[in-house]
Amino acid sequence: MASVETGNIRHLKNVLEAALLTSREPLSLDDLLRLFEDRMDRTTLRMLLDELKTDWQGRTLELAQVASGWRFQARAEYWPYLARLNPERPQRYSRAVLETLAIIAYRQPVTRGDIEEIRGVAVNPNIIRTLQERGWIDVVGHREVPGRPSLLATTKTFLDDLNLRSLSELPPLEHFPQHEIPLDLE
Amino acid sequence: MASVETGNIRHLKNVLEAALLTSREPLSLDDLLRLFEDRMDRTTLRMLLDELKTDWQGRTLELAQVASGWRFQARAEYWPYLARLNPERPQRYSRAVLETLAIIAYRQPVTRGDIEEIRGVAVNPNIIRTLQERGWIDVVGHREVPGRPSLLATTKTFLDDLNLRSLSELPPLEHFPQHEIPLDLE
Amino acid sequence: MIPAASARIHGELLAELPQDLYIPPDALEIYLESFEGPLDLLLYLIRKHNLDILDIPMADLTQQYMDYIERMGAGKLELAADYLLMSAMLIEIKSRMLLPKPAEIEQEDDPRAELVRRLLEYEAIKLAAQRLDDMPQVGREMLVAQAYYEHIPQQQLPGVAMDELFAAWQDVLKRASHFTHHKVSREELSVREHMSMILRKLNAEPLLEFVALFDLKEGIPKLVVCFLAILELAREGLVRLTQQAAFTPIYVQASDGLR
Repeated sequence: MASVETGNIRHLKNVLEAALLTSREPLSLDDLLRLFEDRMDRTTLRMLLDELKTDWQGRTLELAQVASGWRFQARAEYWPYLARLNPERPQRYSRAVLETLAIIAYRQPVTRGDIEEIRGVAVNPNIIRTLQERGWIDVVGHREVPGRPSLLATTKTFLDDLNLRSLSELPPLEHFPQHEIPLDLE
Repeated sequence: MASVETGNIRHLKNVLEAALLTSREPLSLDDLLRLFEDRMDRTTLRMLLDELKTDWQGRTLELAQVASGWRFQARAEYWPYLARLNPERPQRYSRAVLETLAIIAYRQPVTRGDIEEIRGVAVNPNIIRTLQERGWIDVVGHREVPGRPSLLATTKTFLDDLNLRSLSELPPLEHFPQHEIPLDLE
Repeated sequence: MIPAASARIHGELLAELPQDLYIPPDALEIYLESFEGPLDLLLYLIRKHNLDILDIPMADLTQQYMDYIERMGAGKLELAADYLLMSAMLIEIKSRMLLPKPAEIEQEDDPRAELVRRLLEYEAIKLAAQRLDDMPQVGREMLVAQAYYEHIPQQQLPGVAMDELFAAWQDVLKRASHFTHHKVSREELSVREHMSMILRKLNAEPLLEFVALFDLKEGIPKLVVCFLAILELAREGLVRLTQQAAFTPIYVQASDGLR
């Protein structure tokens, strides 16, 4: 294309902009050439893309060239805002973690050995670490047996996060009202 | 929000613009409020959206309001160019699918039996499935008659995809005068 | 005013379309596929050929439809059933019209009225369907902005609900049903909680006077729980209670602080 008039340049850039803003995938030069009925050479196209890139400088998006072509992408400074729109779905704890936590909550203070005895399987140290890092359990002492295993108990953070005032607000396993001594009546 | 400084307004509009230009789905006011850590009231948000809409006037995209929220979409004058990017045009729906959709859109909520009554033919379950998979219809309840047939209605996605804010924006059903059917009724 | 009712048929078929309800049997399948159903076919005949559908020799029509059934495989019967139903309806209308009419018959009772109502409703829907299809659709004509952004995952720690925890505990007990002593009651939970609290205090200060573990402001029930907790800790060997002589202070010491 020997010469493109100025008004025409604006139009061509607009077509490119509309295509790049509405495309899910990056668009290659070949894709972009297909937008125009009149033949356009690659040099002109590159020139237009460079101009478009400059036009968008300092704005919310930037025109970027990636492996498979060109795309508009949000500037890094907006990523934290955009992340709020699609928060990751909270993960869930595995059954092993939940059961370990339940045993510590209901039988505290307990050692890892106690937990293994009750669950009937070895306790992966990662499980204990996960719960400790979460701040839900901590070591409150050691049992004076060989190896001095740590005694684990739930923390105040655990109660806070589960919105409990005290452990006695956890549902008891079996309700025997006639045996229940009203010890915690305020 | 009592007063927003001018520099701040620019920033807030930029965050909105970045979110709306990168979101595949329309964003509701509630979605958009989540972008901001500081609380913002809906009136301010609407004001910002109106300003953003004005900022984009005469450009390649327009900020439009559809059933489930706000989105940027290419102006109609660019559609013919953009169509060239996807030479294999998306398949059009068969008359059976379109008529079923029209009945659900205009007569909702309806059961499959209602649709069969209007069309005078059995409804192939694939037709319903096609529309459900497209996200254009869903089951909104059951009619309390034997068999409890599902009541079908159109979704917000249907309105979004047709660029409508509400069902009332659908073209009105045209009723033909009765005397047009020559059955010697008079 | 009235848009021409279009049968939307491939051009080459148009010439062969029926002028009345008769369809040549070898072309039946094509016709069934060309029309959306008997209402569609009737509308076509009415709109395009100004056919008075009640003016058709019904005996011939019935004979033809019976022939179709015999010629058709079971697969297409379902399609033909709708047409048969329609012709049955036409026959019914016609037969009722042949009966002598009481003078005071109401308009609603006219057997044709229902058919006309259905034809008009179907025609309105047919036109609406066409218009829906003509509207610009996202992904077809209309494209929406979907620029790229780098998604920064915001780490959200898993939450645990109380009943989830309880369910896990029940699972544990179900599997270890031989641990019959693991029935937990409210007061036992309070005791166990106090056991942990006492051990925490002894962690900070390895030797505490017995009375220092009690907070008199907490009320008698809590004091009892605290006392039970100390006894249980001692029973499990987690603390040691010492007293030099009668009536001298009792001291509580974590067992692991005794090394």
